[in-house]
Amino acid sequence: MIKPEEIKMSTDESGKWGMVIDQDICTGCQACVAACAMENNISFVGEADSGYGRSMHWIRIERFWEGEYPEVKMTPNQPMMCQQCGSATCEPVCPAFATIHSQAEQLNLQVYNRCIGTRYCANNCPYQVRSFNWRDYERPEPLPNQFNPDVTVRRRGVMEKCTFCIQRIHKAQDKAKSEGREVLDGEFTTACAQACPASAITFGRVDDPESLVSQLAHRGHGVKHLEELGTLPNVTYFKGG
Amino acid sequence: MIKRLFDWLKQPLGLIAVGIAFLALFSLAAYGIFQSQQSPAQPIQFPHATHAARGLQCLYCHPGAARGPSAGIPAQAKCWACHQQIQKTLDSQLADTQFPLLKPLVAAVTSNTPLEWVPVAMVPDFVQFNHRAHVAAGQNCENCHGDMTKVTVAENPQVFNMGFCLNCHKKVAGENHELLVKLTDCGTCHY
Amino acid sequence: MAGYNNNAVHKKVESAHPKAESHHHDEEHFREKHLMLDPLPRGQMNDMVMESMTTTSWKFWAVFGLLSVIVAVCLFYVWGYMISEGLGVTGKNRPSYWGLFLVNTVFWIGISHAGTFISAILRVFKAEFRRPFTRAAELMTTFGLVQAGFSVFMHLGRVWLFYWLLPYPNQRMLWPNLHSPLSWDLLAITTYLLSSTMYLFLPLIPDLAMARDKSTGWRKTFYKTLALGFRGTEGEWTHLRNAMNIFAFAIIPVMFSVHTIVSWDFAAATRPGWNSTIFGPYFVVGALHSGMGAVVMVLAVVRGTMKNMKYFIRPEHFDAIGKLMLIISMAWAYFFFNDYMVQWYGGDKWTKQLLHFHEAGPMGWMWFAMLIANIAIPWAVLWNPKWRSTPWIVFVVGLIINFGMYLERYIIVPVSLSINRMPFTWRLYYPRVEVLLGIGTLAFFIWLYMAASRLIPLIPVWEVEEGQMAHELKKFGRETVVSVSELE
Amino acid sequence: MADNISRRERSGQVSLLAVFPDLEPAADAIDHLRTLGISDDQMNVISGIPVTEAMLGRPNQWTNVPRLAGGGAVLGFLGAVFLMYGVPYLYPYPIQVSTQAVIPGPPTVVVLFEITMLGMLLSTFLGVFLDSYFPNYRPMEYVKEVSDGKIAVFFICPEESREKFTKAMTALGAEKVEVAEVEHL
Amino acid sequence: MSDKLSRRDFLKLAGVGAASTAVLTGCGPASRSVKREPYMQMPEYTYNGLSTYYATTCRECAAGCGLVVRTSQGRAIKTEGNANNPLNLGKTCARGQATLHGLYNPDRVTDPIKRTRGNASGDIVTWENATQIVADALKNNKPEEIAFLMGMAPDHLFDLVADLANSTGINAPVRFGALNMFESRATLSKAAENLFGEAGLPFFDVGGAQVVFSFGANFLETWLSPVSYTRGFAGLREGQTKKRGTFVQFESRMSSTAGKADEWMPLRPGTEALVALAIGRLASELRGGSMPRAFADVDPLEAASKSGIKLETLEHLAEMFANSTGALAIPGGTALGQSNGLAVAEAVLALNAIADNFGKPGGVFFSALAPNQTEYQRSASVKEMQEFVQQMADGKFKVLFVHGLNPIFELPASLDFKNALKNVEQVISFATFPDETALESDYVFPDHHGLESWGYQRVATGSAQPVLSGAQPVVSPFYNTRATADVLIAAAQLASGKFAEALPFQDEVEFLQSKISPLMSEADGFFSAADIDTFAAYFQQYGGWWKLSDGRAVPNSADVLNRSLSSAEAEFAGEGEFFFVPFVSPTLAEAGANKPWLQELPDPTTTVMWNTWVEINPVTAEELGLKDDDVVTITSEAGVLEVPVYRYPAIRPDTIAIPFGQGHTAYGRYATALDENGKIIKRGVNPTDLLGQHFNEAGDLAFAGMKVNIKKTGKKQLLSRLESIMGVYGVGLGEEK
Repeated sequence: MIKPEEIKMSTDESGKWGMVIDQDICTGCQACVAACAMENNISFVGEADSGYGRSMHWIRIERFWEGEYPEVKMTPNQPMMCQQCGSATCEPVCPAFATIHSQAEQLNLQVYNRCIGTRYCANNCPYQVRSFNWRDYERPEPLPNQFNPDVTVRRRGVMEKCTFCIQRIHKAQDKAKSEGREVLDGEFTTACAQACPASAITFGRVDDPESLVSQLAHRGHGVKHLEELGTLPNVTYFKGG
Repeated sequence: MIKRLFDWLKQPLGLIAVGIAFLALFSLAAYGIFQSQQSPAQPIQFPHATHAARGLQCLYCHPGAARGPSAGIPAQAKCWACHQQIQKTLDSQLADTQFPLLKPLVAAVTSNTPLEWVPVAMVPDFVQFNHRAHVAAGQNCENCHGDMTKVTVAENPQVFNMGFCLNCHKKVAGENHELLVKLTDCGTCHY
Repeated sequence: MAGYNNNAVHKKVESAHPKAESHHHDEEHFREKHLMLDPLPRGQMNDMVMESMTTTSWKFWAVFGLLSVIVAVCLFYVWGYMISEGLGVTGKNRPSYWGLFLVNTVFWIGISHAGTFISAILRVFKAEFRRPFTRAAELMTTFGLVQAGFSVFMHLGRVWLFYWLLPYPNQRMLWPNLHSPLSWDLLAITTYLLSSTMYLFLPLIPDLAMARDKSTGWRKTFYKTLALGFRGTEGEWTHLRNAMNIFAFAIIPVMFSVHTIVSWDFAAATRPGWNSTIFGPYFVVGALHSGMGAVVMVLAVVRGTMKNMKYFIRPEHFDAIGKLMLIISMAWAYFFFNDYMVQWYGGDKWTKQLLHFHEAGPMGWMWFAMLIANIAIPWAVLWNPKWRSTPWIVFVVGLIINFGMYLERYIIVPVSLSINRMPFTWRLYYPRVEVLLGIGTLAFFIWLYMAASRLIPLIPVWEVEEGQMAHELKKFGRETVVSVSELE
Repeated sequence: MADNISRRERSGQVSLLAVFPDLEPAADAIDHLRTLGISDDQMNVISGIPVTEAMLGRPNQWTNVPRLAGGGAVLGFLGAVFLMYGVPYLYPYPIQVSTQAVIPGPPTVVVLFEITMLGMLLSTFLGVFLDSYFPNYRPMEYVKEVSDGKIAVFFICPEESREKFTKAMTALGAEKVEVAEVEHL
Repeated sequence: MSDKLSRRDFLKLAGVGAASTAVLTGCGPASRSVKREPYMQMPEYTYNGLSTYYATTCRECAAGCGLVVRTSQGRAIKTEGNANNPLNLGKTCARGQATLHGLYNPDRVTDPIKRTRGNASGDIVTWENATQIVADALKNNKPEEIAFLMGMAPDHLFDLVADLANSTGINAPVRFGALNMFESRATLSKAAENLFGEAGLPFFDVGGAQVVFSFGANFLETWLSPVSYTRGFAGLREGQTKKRGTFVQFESRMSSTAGKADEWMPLRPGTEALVALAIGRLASELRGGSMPRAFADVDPLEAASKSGIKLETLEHLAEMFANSTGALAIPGGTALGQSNGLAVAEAVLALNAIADNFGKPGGVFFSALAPNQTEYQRSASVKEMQEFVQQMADGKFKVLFVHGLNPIFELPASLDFKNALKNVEQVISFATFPDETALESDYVFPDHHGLESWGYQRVATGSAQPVLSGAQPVVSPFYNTRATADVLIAAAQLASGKFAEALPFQDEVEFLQSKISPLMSEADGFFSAADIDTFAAYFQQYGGWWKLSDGRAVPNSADVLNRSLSSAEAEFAGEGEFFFVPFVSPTLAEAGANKPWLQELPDPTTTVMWNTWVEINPVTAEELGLKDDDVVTITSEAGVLEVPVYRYPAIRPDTIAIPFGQGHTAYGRYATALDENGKIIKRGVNPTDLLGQHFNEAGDLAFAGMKVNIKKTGKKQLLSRLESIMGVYGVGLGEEK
């Protein structure tokens, strides 16, 4: 039994899993978006709903414009996904404990089967990276054959978001455990990072100073978005240049 | 009119009538729920006890349990590997009279169509259960699935709900704080 | 004790009679104006109230039938459709995850505040004009809260699992998250709904007993059951009075807490425009603003359509509520400006963007309409005693205030949700089936009220009689003034 | 209490109901009854408005409602304490949201307040029921005129002096004096 | 292999069984409605619930990226890049990820079909009949009356048909692909031939360069080998020398490639050659020495005035180029698809001579030829396709086989392939999906999906090493489809005689082994084996065969600068006011429109999903009175299109652009749309409808050489954007830009 006073707060730690995204080499090619959708059984919503802001992408690539023609510039592509905040604003507001902080993985969990769809978490996410199942989006046979059996298929009325491919984390841990060792850095990675042709996304243990992701993150002038809100995000961005 | 009906209902006879109607409704509902909980018949009333009695290990037919998430149903080829050497399977006369259970197997193998089994032990979609981890942690099959040497068609000895899982996880973790955190984390089973 | 003096009563009864001889001008003036100075025998008042309940025109049934259809279609059918299809049939999107349902929730909770304000706060402060319409207002509280409950359940993506929000031991070993403002909301709304229903019922018991004594047939059974065997013994009255006093005091903080907690749903969030410490009182005052507007509308309708109500509900009451409305409107303006000022001065770029969006964005008309409806029109009309004593004028002002307050909630919820810290996601919200469901809740509210007006004495006769007992005219030199005795 | 006089079924005694049109005669009648030897606990007043004890010169009525309310508040508070301070200890797993303490400060205040108030108001309501024996559909002594503003004084007197009391009451302005009939309420 | 992997539906419902979850989740499993079928025969090394991984080759485009496909219970779950494959090193693009939505597409052709042309439905025929029909078609027609039209992938089938054609005298198979059309491969190889004396596909080592000047080459999107070039781009940015490389893009519309550039040069369309030569001249001046002949005739001032790039800017660019130790210039994309495309290619390639980067890291090479290739083979240019279509129209062909290509959609409408098809007696399509061409065929004998197929693909460019990517079925065929190679082999046997001799194989696998067996004796391979069975097994296991050494050739640069190069501007066809730039949608490309998740991917530049738009500069839009989502009519000499407006801030005001990829009238439910009455209509438009038949000197289509007119229609069509039009453009915030 765990006593409440024994629970470690995530502020005490640096987080566990983290990402570094190099916006300078992100070409905005959407490979990560497609890979994420395929890995995580994300619904496509069709033209009308996607145009109305209901697309279910767990990762989206943002770009803005600076200046006016002919001095116009596209800002560096910015892939936004759940930042797996150490102090997530989405968590305390869920009345059902459907989104909570995982002690074991230091991730921001979304427990689909516990979700009753108040959508408070999504309102309260400063990064706006949560997507809601507004309908039971149709996936006609035989498309469901492609479903990843390791990821729950969500139905209407449930919130979802990037999980840092927690199914891959578990799989790697299970494999490492069956071989009696620790998970190695780079042994597995998230679907987005694996697909990225430019290798702009790096994933790994941020609490391990030897890991690639830690070393990249400490390269300097990296930015954590909206850090000023005290959310302790675990994704570091490099705008480059 | 309504008042008369009401008055009548207040009499003992009326009360009895109300009671009977209520009981009837209740039993109907109970019957409906009961019906919905009955599994449809398996294609073969598979005698687990018979097989176990011959010394077959669980993992012989369900080897997936030791390696991955799913224990699996054995391929028909596996059944046939043994059964094709057993006289009573092949002898249609015997099968007709004494061993009718074997007939569907023979029919399926000869026509090369799969048998459609009805899963007995299942967790919902949103639970990511991994047999391997449980077997590796020293759990025996019967801890969850009951003693197969005593049953023919497999039955669930208990409801696989979250409480069932958690009770065991709590027990296994004991005072090991780190293990308890891992075993009771929502993200361990739900993602 | 002139009020209950045998002769005095008879004298006044005669004077109410057309055959009465000429009387002092002052007195007649006061009598016409003040219900409390115009007593009728208790039996007559009872009969008038019973008659108002039982006299039903075909128009009533036509409206009632129409509302039944609207409730069946707009509320229950559409809701069922929405549950089976998912919330996609609404107009919500990213980032407007919350839409009209929460606007409706806040709106209905706001409406419900007026009842408690009138029956509890005015009771505590012994504002005598409250007497004839405490029940009419208190009914609004209960029925408004019912609609608020409906609205908040509609809002849920998987409403069939709402019971997970209740604290009960279960095999999952999971309890609701009491860190969440939504959990507090559930607690507060439940507390408020239960207590306001009980507070509605307690003063109703003597009137139910009266109705029991005055009716036959199914009504007799109905009132008999509800009156619980009340006779009016000294003990019963004492328990009742004690309980009502406790309620009157205790329900006030509950009422404040409810809307404050509702405001925390917004204020506790990490969003520009929402994260404001003034939201609690601002919401409470806003609730009273719309609530008083709604009370006055209900009273105008009750007075205009129900038999004998012109005796009980008089221009003096509209005048009194009108004054309250004016004060509350000023208070609302104060809080609004306070919130606006601080947000504006704060300098956070997202907040500034949001404020600009409120005023100049595609929904800018709402912002201005809100200010006009909530401040300009009430101030322009209600300062005039003659106007605010005219039921139809106050009705219109009440309607406008409710429109304005609805816009205020609309601006706070979906319009503010359109702007966040991720400009890439900004999007407008266009309600779809929510509109029908909103109409459904409104229809259901009116439906419940109409049904109640046929079943429950809308006027607390014993309270009116008690008030009439306490009032008398007193002469100071040449001037005649109203004087009230403290009976309790 | 006087409410229950009839239930005691005192032999040789009769319960009478005197209906008065107004407060003053009723108060006079109560004073007079006392002089005639009827004690306060053998009397009761039934009225259509809350007539205070002082108005009729009656002793104060005992009520448990405030005490029950207090008890309910305590129960509610304890329930809230359990939810906020007890439940976290029941979890087999560490449920953490954001960096908020498992037993959070300010939210605890909110929950304590709400549930305390709920407990208090519920028990106040129930208190009325308990104290007044609600709901009570058994036959009780009652006259319907009470609803129309009359005040009924109800008392028990010896069978033999019934005449005397009736006269006395009529003299004091009673519109009618009769044996308290048991009515279906 | 494919036959052994039987029961695809071990779980009737998907393992996660979405549909069967009880509504009251939390109430436990709905097991009563689930049935499970075990494998008849469990494949070796397979366990229930454990994934099996197969290496194969992506068939979404012709680049030949290696894939590793995760399968579970006989179903393909996820594609990942094959980390061993030197081309993509474990990476994929979005289309490679979404290939599973092709495999499990609900609109695949499920059975061999005979149909009346144009009729959506058809009669199912047996494969025996189908094979007989193919055999009869081969046998009963004269060799010169038989034509094969093939797509860019797979190469093994092309080789098989080429072998068949070679030894039986039927027409050599013609290969085409819309991507190649937009890449102007013929121009590139012709320019190489002119400059270096050798035809071939140049390879640009972006990753090794310091300064990259790209003239229209959209190499981060679909150009040649996007995954490999994206890796190169990452190398440029991160820099082997730890110095961030600079990238300048010259094109009139900012593509998503140009969006990554440090400087975008919106030059006037048609002046690319002029600008390239001017930069060459200015750079040569900076370098000193004698002025090379190639740049001698160009006047930078004229270049500046004509292109709209300031002279100072040109000087600054020239300085940047001349002073860099690793400068690289790439011609491509729209720059080549103009009437002077060949001149542009030559001028830009010549720039590299200043940097003297030929054959050096960060420079220009000839792409390594694939292991079983002896010379560069390019696909047909549109000019050649025009001739082919003409032959069809003239009735020269009695039978036409189409595989891997949807010419009705991919060829410009002005070529009128659809009408020419009417003069071919018998059209046999091997399409996997019911595309427009399959709809106009007499027979559709569906090939397997790429993931159900055997084969190989030669890597034409993108890898330093010679690579032959191998394909194998990762799942057993889902429908009653058959490998086209098997059909052709069986038909050849049936046709007997020279046909049977030409294809003396049991099946496709035997043919493949015959093709890869020569590699066994090659040195320097990633693996080798003594016998063909082992070699073929490794070939399957690793997903192909590649050499370990650099196979790129060094172009002969001796003569590059000593020739006169044309600086003529391009000529534009049509009377229109605006330059018209069609570009390939980076997410859909030519065949992605039927994959729902590709449709739902936002375009990298506009974030539009599920539709086509026209990009118009906001200033121009204002002049024309156009707002976002206004539908406009765009008219060229060749056709008319109606398309909604996207006010795009990064396009020249005299230029408009439309993406290619949508506008299907068939090709499944996701590629098309439904109107209010439930009738199938086009989803988006196809910009090739506007293209006239104008070519550059190399025979490539001058697709960017049209001028068009725009007219407002008054209609509106809301474009689905991922971006917020308020947040990104400030529209609707109360401060209109």
